[in-house]
Amino acid sequence: MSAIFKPSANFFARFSLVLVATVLGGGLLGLWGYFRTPYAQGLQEEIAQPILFDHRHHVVDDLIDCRYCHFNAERGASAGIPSTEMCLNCHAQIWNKSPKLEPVRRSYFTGAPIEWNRVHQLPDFTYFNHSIHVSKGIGCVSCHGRIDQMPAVTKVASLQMSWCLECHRNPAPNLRPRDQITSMTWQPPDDPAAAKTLAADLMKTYDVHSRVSCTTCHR
Amino acid sequence: MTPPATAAVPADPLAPMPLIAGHPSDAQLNTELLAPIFGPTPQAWKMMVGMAAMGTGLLFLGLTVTIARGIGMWGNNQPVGWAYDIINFVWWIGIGHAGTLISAILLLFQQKWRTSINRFAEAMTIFAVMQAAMFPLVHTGRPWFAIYWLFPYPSTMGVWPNFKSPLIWDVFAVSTYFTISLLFWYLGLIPDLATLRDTAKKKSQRIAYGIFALGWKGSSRHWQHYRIGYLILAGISTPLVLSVHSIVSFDFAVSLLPGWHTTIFPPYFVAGAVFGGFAMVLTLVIPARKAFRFENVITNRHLENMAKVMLVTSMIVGYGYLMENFIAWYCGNPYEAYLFFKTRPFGHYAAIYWIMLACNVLVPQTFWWKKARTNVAWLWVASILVGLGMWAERFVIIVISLSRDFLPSSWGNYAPTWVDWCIFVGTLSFFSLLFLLFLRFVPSVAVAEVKELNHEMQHEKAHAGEHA
Amino acid sequence: MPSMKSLPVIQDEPRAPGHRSLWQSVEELEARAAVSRGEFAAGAAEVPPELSRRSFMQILGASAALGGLAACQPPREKIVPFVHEPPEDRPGKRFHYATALSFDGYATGLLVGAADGRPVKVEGNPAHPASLGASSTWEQGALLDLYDPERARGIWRKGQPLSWRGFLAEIQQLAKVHDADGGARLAFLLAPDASPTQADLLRRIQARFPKARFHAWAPITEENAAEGARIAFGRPLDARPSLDAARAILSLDADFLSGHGESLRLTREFARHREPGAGMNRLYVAEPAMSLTGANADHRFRMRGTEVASFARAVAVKLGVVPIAPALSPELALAAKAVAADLSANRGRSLVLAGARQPPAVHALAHAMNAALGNVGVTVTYSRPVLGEAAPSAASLPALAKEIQAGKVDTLVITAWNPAHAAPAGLDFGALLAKVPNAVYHSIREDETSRRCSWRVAASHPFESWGDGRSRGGVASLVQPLIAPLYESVSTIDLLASFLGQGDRGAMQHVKAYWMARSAIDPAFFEPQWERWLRQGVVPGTAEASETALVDVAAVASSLGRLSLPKGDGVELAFAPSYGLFDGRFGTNAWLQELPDPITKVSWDNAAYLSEATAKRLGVADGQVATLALGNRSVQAPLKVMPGHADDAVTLALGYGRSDGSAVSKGVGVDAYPLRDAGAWFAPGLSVKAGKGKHKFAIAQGHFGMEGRPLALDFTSEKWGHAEGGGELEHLRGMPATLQVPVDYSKQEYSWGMSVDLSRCTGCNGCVIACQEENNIATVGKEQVAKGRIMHWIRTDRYFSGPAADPETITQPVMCQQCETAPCEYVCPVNATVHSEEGLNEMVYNRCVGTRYCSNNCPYKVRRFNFLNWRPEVPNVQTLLFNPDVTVRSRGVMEKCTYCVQRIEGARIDARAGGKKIGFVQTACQQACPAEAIVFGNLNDPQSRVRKLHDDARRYDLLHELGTRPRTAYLVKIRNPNPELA
Amino acid sequence: MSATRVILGQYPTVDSLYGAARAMQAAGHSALDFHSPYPLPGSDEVLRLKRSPVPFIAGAAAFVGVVSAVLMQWWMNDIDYPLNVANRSVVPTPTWMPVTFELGVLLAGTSIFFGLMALFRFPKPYDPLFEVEAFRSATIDALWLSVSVKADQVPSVSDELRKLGAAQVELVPEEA
Repeated sequence: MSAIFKPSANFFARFSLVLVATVLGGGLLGLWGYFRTPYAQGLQEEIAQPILFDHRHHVVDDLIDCRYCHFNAERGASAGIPSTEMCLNCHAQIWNKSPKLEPVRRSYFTGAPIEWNRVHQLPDFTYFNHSIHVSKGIGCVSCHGRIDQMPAVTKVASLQMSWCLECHRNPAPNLRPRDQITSMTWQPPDDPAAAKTLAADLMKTYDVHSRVSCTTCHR
Repeated sequence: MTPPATAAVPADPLAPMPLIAGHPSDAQLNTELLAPIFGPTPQAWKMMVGMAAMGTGLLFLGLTVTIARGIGMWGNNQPVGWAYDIINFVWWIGIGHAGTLISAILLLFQQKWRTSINRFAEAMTIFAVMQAAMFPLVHTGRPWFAIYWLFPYPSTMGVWPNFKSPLIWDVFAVSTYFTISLLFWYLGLIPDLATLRDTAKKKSQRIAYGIFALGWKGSSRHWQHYRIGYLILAGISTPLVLSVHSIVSFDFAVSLLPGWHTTIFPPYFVAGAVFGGFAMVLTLVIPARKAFRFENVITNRHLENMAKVMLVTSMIVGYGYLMENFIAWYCGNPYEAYLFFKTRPFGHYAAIYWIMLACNVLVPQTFWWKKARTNVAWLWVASILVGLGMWAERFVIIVISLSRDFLPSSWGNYAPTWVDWCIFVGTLSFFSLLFLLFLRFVPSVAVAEVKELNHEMQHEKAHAGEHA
Repeated sequence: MPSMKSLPVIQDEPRAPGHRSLWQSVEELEARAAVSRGEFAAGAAEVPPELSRRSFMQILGASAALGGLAACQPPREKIVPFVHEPPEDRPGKRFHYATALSFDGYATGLLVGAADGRPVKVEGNPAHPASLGASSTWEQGALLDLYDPERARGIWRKGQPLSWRGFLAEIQQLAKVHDADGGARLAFLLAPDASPTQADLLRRIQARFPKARFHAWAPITEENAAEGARIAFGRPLDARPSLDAARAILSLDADFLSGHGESLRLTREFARHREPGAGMNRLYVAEPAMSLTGANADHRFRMRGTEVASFARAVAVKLGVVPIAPALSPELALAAKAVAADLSANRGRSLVLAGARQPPAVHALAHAMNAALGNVGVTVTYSRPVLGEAAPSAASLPALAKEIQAGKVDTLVITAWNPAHAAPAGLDFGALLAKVPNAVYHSIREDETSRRCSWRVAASHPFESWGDGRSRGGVASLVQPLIAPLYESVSTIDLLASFLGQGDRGAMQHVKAYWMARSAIDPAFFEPQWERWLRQGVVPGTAEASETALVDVAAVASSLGRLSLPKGDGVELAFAPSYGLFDGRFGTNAWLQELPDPITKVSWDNAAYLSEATAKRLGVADGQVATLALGNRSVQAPLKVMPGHADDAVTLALGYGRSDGSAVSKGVGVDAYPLRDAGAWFAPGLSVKAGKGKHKFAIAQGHFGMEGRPLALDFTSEKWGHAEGGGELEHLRGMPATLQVPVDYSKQEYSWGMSVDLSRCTGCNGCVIACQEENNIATVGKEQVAKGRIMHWIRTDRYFSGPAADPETITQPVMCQQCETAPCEYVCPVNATVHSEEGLNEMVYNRCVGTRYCSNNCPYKVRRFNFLNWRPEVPNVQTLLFNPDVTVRSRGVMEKCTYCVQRIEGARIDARAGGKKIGFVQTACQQACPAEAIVFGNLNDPQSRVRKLHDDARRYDLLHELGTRPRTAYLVKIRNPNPELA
Repeated sequence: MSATRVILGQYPTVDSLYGAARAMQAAGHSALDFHSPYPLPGSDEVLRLKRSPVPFIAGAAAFVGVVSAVLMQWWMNDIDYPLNVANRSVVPTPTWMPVTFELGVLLAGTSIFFGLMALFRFPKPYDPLFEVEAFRSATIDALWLSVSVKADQVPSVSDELRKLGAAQVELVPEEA
């Protein structure tokens, strides 16, 4: 027997070749896919908060406008997280004995701030400003989703750069009248033509520009 | 009855030395050329490998420190943003070129003398490019992002590389060059690996070489495709070589810095590369052929031819220097003039400039004389000097130009740090390490090709005999 | 709890004054800052402390995937909201508060910008006469001091910590003891301060302790000026120059363009009249070492400091003020003649200024000359001294020392800066302090003095405390805190009040009470008044009225007679305040340590400056370490040849060579105090012996010549006159030939541009520190500066021309030129630097991989690379310093000037959110510049100032022939030499 | 129909090798091949081989490379995210050339290598020929002729090969 390899060697040789190819190709494809999965983007991830705050209740049942607590959304870079004081504006009167609100009262009297867990987190080198978006007619729901249906706030938009760019390149479809900014249910007219015209004159009336210069967001 | 042609009749001095001494049979050639692999491990080899390995340690020390602490561990500064990193890059990539040139271009020109040295040259190319390819990555401030953004994958940002930048061209050029050189080399190796597989006695060797031989059986149906494929690969490697160093030269030519902004760069860089590359081949081949007794395959004629090539390329390089200075004077641009007539010859780094001129222009002039071309010792010294000179040339181009640019207020000098030296010495050692391993485990001369050549020559001789 | 209401200048809607307990919010802010853990954090250390290990691991496993993950998934942050919303809190919004910073007694009005309740940027207060909206390196630098983690904290007695209450109790005890003998054994060593409230407190303390002694002391005083006035007018008066009307100015060693007090106003007035035309002024300077003012002179006469008097006298003789002419070198005599002629030609529009270093007689002579020239009332006015009693005197320290020696002092309260370090030669004040049973040292930092004092009281930073102050000329400003004390510390007012048993009343109450009493307004109506003053930053009607004063020429003459003239040709040592550290009080400030000297560009060092000729004569060389000896005292100092330095003289800057203070100040440079007699400025008979070893300077600009390149251009006024509209500049501006189709920016609403007027720029470096503060620019330390890795985005290039012995100087601020065809852009492989629609050359830090190709290809070399991580770990408190609107760059990233794009975008958002157009945007450098040399704005607005300047006849582009089409235009410098001296 | 077997004959010279091959072809055996340590001049004609497809493969790959390079650069820099880079023109064809060229070469080169592998059916570490101990000389110094014939013809052909001057003749064992 002179041959150094068995006939089966041929199969193994080719099989290993195929294996390498699939691993490489599949790996790249998998990576591409992975970053487009809700998991990688951290979507639909319920984030535990120190207090069981339920937006559904406050928005739907109590019909509190977003801007009552997030009062800074219209005039500042960040929408602002309400201070303990603000919670107690109401909860000094109602539910002021509720054990659920104990942490709030503790914070108020000890002066130790409540530490919430951030849900919508941009890299620190990305400068997002709420006021300009709100004033140009971008609704809360466009980025934050149906807060009014969330027991605990979860991220609904990837917040990846390509996602931001979609709208920055072509804002029109995402515009809405200013008085509908905080509406969770507003929809553009069903008739596409009407929607187009509405978008068009919102662009005009609010003087909306498409801004894709790097320094718009990175400084 | 005529007297036999005796030694009394002097041998024709102009008759070229043979490319293969004697009339060895294929079997003889086989044993001779594969001796380094099947013979016992030489002590010297072990020692050299040990030293090279230690030097390679320095390389990884240097890189680790750099990546952990930052580019600041080097001497680079404002205004000298590039220094040893890019010098070494250009120098190594240049050395690589001779390999492809010898194996590809000489093949196309049917230069038979190439056969005995092309394997060396190709190996040298690959190892040199491996050194070079390291720098475009590690010279960046944040290599981990460099990888990611040059190949913007998985591309969730929607931002792409800038194809106007010569650095991107570099990335494509160098990676292509490395891939093609590797394939070219391996393709050439396959028949020899098969030979090894069939010559080897030890089962382990037979298996090892058997795997890499991929099942080559010298079938003529294979040889048909193989030859044409090999030829085309050589064909495309030739413009590839030229393109790669042209693109490397664009890194500088495309900028507006005095001393970089020079139209003659592409041809002058390519010539310089070939020049330095051939020098490196000599530096490696001369000891190797001595150690492994390849004198009758790598004959003095090979060395002489290489010396001739070096002479020519050195003249081209010299012309490049001349033109640079002429244009600097002729265009009347004060910034150019200052650099070429003040900074380079008399400035802070004048010594390096003069070393460059001496090694790259003067030393090769000795090759006008056959004595110098055939004096192996001198060839070796000269080749090393040329290597030094080419390194100095890159220093002159990169560091000196950067250190004296437009605004005198921002002028500044550069001094290498220990990390710079570690990395430079490290690449030299790593290169030697790879090369030593190559000599021991891979046929360092293309056995099949030598046999073919041998066959042809004996064939010719036979015919010559008929006509006589 | 005392109300700590600070009131912002700019208020969008009237808001009921609320109470804010800043202590709380500070912690919250620290928490906020501390949570940023991005790979770049805005307003926080960009890299967590465990950098090396962390990033190293990351690198080892570096791959596309990891890189991607790291880039898009930072660890989850916390959000820490307020418990009680402060009244004017608007997350991310910038509020400006008017306050003032007193410096050796004189206040400069400031607007300090606070983001999220922490001061992050200092600007000048346009309403304040000493600032006019500008600010100097020192005011800017004060912010870094505020957040200095090495600040003193708490109150200590003999190494035991004391609570504030405990301290008050102790002081009560002490006070009672001293009551017994009317304070005979009580003494105060005070820093000069014109604060009315403080003066009031001192009066009351004096009332309680009639026998107590009050010494005002500082290393650098202006006694000579005061004494000079006394000679000339018979009573002390402050002279207040005004350059607006001055056409011919003679400075007798007066560096009026730098230093504290009014340099900002004077710089502005001076610069405003440096444009070609009838109104252009002409400046003559006589001085030993080249000063900032000398560098801007049209004619500079170099002479030893003691020779200035003779020169002044020669001029005075020509003006017929005094008789006997002194012996002078022929060229100086000629100069004096020409100067005198020019001065008298500009009667009533000229000005003679004497420097603080000159003896009283010279000041007196200056007064006399001004009087003779009819300048009084036009270019100079006189008023009652603002400091008065609080004026520092060099003699006070030796006097106090005697008392201590005699054991006459049991309690010594020190608010003066570091007497143990800055005490005159031969007086070991530190040792004496150890003798005083109760030496109470009130300082913002532990230093040489605090080590020797039995009591150490940490001082609050001016931005943390209530108070008031007065500018030169007397305009009063209120000092309001922007943030609660970061460390347990005490304000001067609280400290002094404690000697009246009122230490717990709160500084604000003292200040308010004083002003209520002074304003004599019905308390009911005082509050709105008070708030207006707080918002405006100045208290109206507090300026000192100018007085008429007649010069006693005879007295002046006789004082000149008594003046001892320099004998022999020995080498003379001159002391000078350092441009970075003044008398040393800024030694712990890394910004000011790294700031290159405006003339020699030496950073992190002082040196013995001398002229080339002198160096030759003494057989010493530049960079050599030499022994400078005066009699038996000596110091080792590195020598530096300074172009334009007077011969036979050596100048050594004060303020360096600290043995203590902080890691920043220790061992930097040479301490000059051991050579200096009390208040002395010039010392004859210096011996210079070359020692061993060469000193390695960290010099930011090594090469001083322009090599004949058209970089920083200047014309003489008459040459400019002939240049009809700058025809000679045509080839240096306009659209260069190009193959590219130029991008059309004219359609854009805005296209940003800048102009730099070299005629106005004095090279004071104010812009450099302002930029550093605005843009979170790191300091790198001496070694790195020496390596050529200084990070300043804007630098002031300084070139010499003409003879090295006596060169002409020109300074040129260079920042990113925002080229339209930027060479840096097309070479970047990752598109990290590209153009915006409005023509800005953008730098995207988070995109940058650091190939440094852009920097190599930048002809202006304005890009800066983070070669290392300049901030391995930032103490939490220092993260409060960061400007939250600017990304903090990490290691391996290129950075550069962006025309303060964060300000542009901020203004855009504010404007467009309200449907308005972008109004007035200032870059940080422009805002700080006292000379108004830098102008920024919209080139597409034909009305904008920058547009007009771009079309100015003096406009040219730097390196125009490269075709980079910079957005920054330069205006050529015009010199105004005296034809007679040409 | 019985299985085919492969017979190997080793010949001292190229001429004798070719002679044998021609004879075999004359005898109607077309499934011939040579095995030699180096390419034999003229073997293609003797074996009547078709033109090799390798050049075509390379050309096609090069074309694909060039086209994809141009599309990639054009789409990335001018369609998907057009940026004003130093005021350079929007479609900067000259700056495309380097990458375009390199990508063309890269694809051509790799396709040649992998094309050859495909043509050779490599990797194929096992081949029945390797069972023949003497055949090892095929990559060292010997010239072999391989003929595949019907099993029943084996003896006759073997004799034939010897007659044609084979130094030795080997029968390749059947694939196990």
